[in-house]
Amino acid sequence: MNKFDYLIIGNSTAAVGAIEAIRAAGDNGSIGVVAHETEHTYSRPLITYFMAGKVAEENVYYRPGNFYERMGVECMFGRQMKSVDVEGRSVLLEDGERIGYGLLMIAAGGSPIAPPIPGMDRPGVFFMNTMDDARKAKGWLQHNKRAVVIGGGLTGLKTAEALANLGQEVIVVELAPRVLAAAMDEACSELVRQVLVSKGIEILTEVQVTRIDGCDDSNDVCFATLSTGEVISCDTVFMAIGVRPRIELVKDSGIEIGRGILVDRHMRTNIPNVYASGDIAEAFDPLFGGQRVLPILPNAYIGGRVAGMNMTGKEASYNVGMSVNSVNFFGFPFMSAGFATQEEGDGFKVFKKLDGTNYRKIVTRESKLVGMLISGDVERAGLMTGMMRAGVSVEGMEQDLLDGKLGLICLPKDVLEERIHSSGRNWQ
Amino acid sequence: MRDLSMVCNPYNEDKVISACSIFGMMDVSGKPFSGEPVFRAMENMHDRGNGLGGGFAVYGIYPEFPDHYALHIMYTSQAARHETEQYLEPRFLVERSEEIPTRKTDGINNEPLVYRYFVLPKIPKQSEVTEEDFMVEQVLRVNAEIDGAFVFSSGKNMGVFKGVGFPEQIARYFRLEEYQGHIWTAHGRFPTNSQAWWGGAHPFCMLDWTVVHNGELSSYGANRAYLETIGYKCTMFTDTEVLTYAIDLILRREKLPPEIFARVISPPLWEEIDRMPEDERKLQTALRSVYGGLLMNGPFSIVVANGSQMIAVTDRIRLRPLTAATKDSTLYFSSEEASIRLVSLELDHVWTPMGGVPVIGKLGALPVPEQSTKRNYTTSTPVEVAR
Amino acid sequence: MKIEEHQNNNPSKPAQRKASDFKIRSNRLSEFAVQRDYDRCIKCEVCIKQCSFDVHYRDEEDDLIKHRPENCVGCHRCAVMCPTAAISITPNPAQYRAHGSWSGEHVKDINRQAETGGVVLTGSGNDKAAPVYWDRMLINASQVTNPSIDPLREPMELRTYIGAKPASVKVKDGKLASEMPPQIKIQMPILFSAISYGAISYNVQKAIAEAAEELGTLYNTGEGGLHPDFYKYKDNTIVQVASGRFGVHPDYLNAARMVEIKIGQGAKPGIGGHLAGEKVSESVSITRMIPMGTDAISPAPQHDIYSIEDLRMLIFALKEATNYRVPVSVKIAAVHNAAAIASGIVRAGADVVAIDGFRGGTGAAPKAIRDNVGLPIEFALAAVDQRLRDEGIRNQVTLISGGGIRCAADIVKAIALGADAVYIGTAALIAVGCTLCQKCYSGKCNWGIATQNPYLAKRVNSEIAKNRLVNLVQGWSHEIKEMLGGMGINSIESLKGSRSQLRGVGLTSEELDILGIRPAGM
Amino acid sequence: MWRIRAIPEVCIGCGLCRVWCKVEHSDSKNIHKAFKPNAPETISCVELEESGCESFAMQCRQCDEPLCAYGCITGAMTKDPDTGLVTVDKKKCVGCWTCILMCPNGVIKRDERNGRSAIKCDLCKDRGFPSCVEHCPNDALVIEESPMNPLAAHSAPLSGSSRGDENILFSEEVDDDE
Repeated sequence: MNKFDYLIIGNSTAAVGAIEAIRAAGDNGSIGVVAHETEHTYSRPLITYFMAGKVAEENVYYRPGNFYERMGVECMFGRQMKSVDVEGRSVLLEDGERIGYGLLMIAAGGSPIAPPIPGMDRPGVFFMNTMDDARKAKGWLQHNKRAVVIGGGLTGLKTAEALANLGQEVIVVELAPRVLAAAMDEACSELVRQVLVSKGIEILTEVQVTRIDGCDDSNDVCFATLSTGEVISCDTVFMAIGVRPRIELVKDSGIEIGRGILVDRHMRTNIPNVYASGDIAEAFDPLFGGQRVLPILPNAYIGGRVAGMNMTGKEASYNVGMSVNSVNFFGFPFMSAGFATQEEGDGFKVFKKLDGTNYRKIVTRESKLVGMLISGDVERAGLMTGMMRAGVSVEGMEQDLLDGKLGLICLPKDVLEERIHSSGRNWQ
Repeated sequence: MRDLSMVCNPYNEDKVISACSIFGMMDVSGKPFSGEPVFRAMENMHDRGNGLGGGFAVYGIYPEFPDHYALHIMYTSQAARHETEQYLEPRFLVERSEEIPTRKTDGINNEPLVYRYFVLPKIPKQSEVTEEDFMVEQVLRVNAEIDGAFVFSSGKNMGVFKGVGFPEQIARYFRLEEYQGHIWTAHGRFPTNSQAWWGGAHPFCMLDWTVVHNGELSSYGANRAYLETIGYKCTMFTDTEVLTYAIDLILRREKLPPEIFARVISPPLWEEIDRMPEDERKLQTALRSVYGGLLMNGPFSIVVANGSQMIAVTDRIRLRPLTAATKDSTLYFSSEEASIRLVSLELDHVWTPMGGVPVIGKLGALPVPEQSTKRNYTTSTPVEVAR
Repeated sequence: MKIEEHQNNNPSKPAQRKASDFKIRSNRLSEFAVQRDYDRCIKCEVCIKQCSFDVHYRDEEDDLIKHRPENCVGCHRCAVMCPTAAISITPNPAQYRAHGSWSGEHVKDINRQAETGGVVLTGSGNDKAAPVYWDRMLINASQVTNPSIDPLREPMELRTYIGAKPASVKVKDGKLASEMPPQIKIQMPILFSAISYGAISYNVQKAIAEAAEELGTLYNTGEGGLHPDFYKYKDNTIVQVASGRFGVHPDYLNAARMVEIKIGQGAKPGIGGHLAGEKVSESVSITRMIPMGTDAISPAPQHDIYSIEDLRMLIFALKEATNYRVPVSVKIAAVHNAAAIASGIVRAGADVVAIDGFRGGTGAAPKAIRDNVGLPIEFALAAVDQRLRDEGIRNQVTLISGGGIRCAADIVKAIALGADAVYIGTAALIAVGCTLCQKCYSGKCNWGIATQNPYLAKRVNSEIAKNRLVNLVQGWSHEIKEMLGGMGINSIESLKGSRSQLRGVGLTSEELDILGIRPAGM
Repeated sequence: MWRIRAIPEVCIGCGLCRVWCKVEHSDSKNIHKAFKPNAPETISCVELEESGCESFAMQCRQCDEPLCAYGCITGAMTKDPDTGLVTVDKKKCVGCWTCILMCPNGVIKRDERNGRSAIKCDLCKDRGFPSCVEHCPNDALVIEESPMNPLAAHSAPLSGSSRGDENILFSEEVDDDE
């Protein structure tokens, strides 16, 4: 049986974070990576850019071509994990091979949610989750021009933007009353809508696609029927409803799961030599004050890194995980962090300022900053996430925060000293 | 002395510039000897002088007047002599007065009248002034106040003989072959302008103490300012004059030992002082900070003597030559070793003293070469020699 | 003495309000012209931020940086800081009508006083063209007969001991047998003269203290007390006891290597001092032991010294207070009978006499006094040294001269004239950045030197300032060594009082006599 | 590795750091051309922070644990394992500004001059020595030179690095040695 000191399931951001941490810690132990995709590690958020032709294929890759070689990693790509035997410290692959490990990290990510819509299997229906999806869609789109995007979340809208950039007619279908409902409040979501609409994207809300039909002469996508009964003609459908952690991989293994694999602050599962991170993990969110699945890239890297460090025996804790999103549509930037959608009440105070397309909102709880939402002028937005991590009081500074006038100099003396002097190792 | 000083210093220089040959010879057993080897040694260093000054100090030459001060006085006129003798008469008991025997010598011109007086001071009763201070005051007053008179020797049982000419000519002029002494120091002078006068020749004398000096004190102004503040009057504009007063102040008035004198005029560098043992450092720091005005800066080598000792020292960075040597009970100092070898080919020790470190010969004791070839701040133990 | 406080408010004046009630109506021309090369100006606004006199401003409408030359004091901060050298400050080409008797300065001062009825205040040193005698003395050098000494290859000693000296040293058994009065070793004959915390900023005094420490010399607190932070420099501190007695207490006296009684100051002989309340910050008030924001007024005389015997009592009171551990200095302004006064001071028991010439600096002085009262230090020094020598007491005291020492050659000349050491003040401040704009009294010093405004005071980085001071003094020390070597001497004490090393040029025979030097060529 | 550090006590708020940073990061690197009225916008990687009498200049600290790089969605932002410099690869950057949102010091800027890219202090690596430090008139910016923390390498080489100290990233037990 092949055996690795470190076995990593998954080949995305969290895996890279772990690999780099292990090597940075000076550990030369053997590392094996199992991934069901065959790609070199790539940036998942870039696949819409790739599809739109905005990013060349070589730039989609998250790390240089010689990454695995340089890191001394053995790749087992195109292979799927079937189960894990935590007693025997081994992993069984779909193809029947069993691989032993000293330490295991599961970073298999999530899988796209596929709603039970009739016609889902028609040619022209795509997910937007993998490079493979993007490649296939890219080919398809060369001969087609009218697309429906199911889902008005981040992936859906980035897909819509990419499609618009490719000259497609785009209709976004969102079940909620507004787009990006999970990440933004009404005002901000309205700004996003305006940006998208101004670029010719049609947005339908509080509506679902109930079936997808082909044309008479073809099995390919031709019409989408909406829950309103309206039928829209289209030649492509993108499913972007969301992802869910691939927890089925560890079912019955003894590894504790909630909505994702439950991990402690060291990204360790209930099994001592098994770790998890990335979109599959349900980790502690200090701001939120509980375990959460936060499927965003920065957290995946940081979680992977923390896991990697701990696996080599270096004490490290995952204390900075926090919901952060920075996205732009057609160059118009939006950022959110923490309790971005929170409204006044429940101990939260909310301050908002809308000035044309510049929107700024801050959320405080017990005079500490716990959420923010900005559009347009995003200059120095990190100051605010920094304040959120540092847990400093922003009492009396709310207006300055809204006006974007705040600087590091407003931080309490000790925090400021730390910022000026520290080597940037401890971002609590 | 104003007249003479104007004669000697027509350009009113700050100081008269000169360079020289020096020689000293002492029998530490106290046995008198003829000056003949000294004359030869000086003749050998002829080119270190230019004929504008030469002189000798000889100790032990007036054994018949051991307790009388022998005043050698030069006059530019009989009137000056009369005035001086009138001045001396109430202040001294003059045991004998006579013209110093001389001979007409080639190369010696414009010679003054030279007289000597063996005197005892008449110190007023109830006066608190010491005999020595009284003597110094009288000598300085004659030199400063009587035009055309100059006391150039004032010690006991010793005499200075000097004038304008090469030293060997001066020796012949003063018929020095007729004298015997146990210490001889000699000087040949090289002033840089042709004006020279008899009183400006070396040795300089203050009571028993004499000094011959090769060099030029770059610190003349500072030394003079210091000495004048104490009350010395510098009238002759020569650096040897300030040296003489420094000798008078430190050795005669303060009665400090010659080692200390050397450490005043030629002190160690501060960085050396800083490394000294504490007692030494304290002493030397005090000496430098109190007597900083007596630091003789600039090139010099000097031979200082009184009846019982002969001391040679150079400036602290040794810019002028000095060789010391011993043979049996005789101690030699010279600007050039060759002159010593000329006198005594065989020598027990020959050495070059370090800058600022004195070589001291005393009656009954020869210096040890090692004590002046390295810095040594503990009290020296000389080699005892039978007298 | 501030101009603003002397406005005439006539109570019987009918209740009218005119332009002149709101601002001073001025007939004065701007002293300086500001020229901005708009081709070079990048509108970075550095000039605006750097000027505490509000000369530069941004005109939003025209999107240009503009200026108000009438506010300019000619400190050149903006010109130096401008990254494109776009600014030049020049004397205003618009001048008062030329007049052989009424100079522009007279006209301007008359106008100023006609506006305010006050005393014309100024800072920094006398800027009048009275002859600088240092420039009329030339130094000697060795040639053939005595060798010059190369300071790069041979030791060259500048160490100096400050303090009274006994007439002689007693030695017994090869050991020092006499008690030496307190002596302070300094590594070069240069001390930083009295500049108080209050007159200058914390950072500047800190820099000076640290420079003194690094150089192995002394600095002087002036009449400003000793800030608690500066007690650590006690081995390099001279504390001053002056007429206001600010900050004087036993710890203060004992935190120093020397105590100096300040009788007078060269820039303003005969008058006291005035630190405006706005410069009395919290820190200054603690240091001076006076309430914050109140004017610190030093009386003209010391009210316990009305005679020389009073001075003697104070000298010995201070010696008692310091347990005879430190020398006591008495500082006087160079005035006409300085020689006799100095003699009295020595006889009153001072270990050190400091004489401050009329070109010495000040934080604030009436212009009439600064420019017209006192003596050039060269004459005062020569006269004092000669008098003390004539009286036979020169060797027992240390003589420090200050007030207009600008370069190493001035120091060499001062020592040859008879000083043991010199005080430098203005030169030190110039090293720190001072451009002699003479607005010290305003508290708005753009160079961060003569101010307590924290925004301005930060402009002096005490580390940089210290290094610049150290460099200056070391540079001067090198030059002094070169000149000493040139004279063929390798120790500073061999220069002291050696006036024959100097010759005068362009001086009258009386001036030569007073200086005790010969004319050049003789 | 090098870091630039501000010394607020002596920062005089003149803003010359900003001026010279803009010059260095302009196309011409010439102060007059960079600030010409119609020149392309110049970007300063230095933030001058001011409040009353207090001020200091802040630029990238080249963090040992660079959140900007960790958050970078494209892999454009990396910490060089040899020099410790956190750099952005303009060819890879798509301008999502996640780095701006991540950087707690707010010292990453948007550069939209030639396509969108993040721009940040690069220690003037083309120039040899940081221009802001060199032009600071009061030494209120200094270069700190410290050994690379081996754990700080974003992606360290396979061999050659030894195990570093135990005080590391996000650790609760952090004992910061600063």
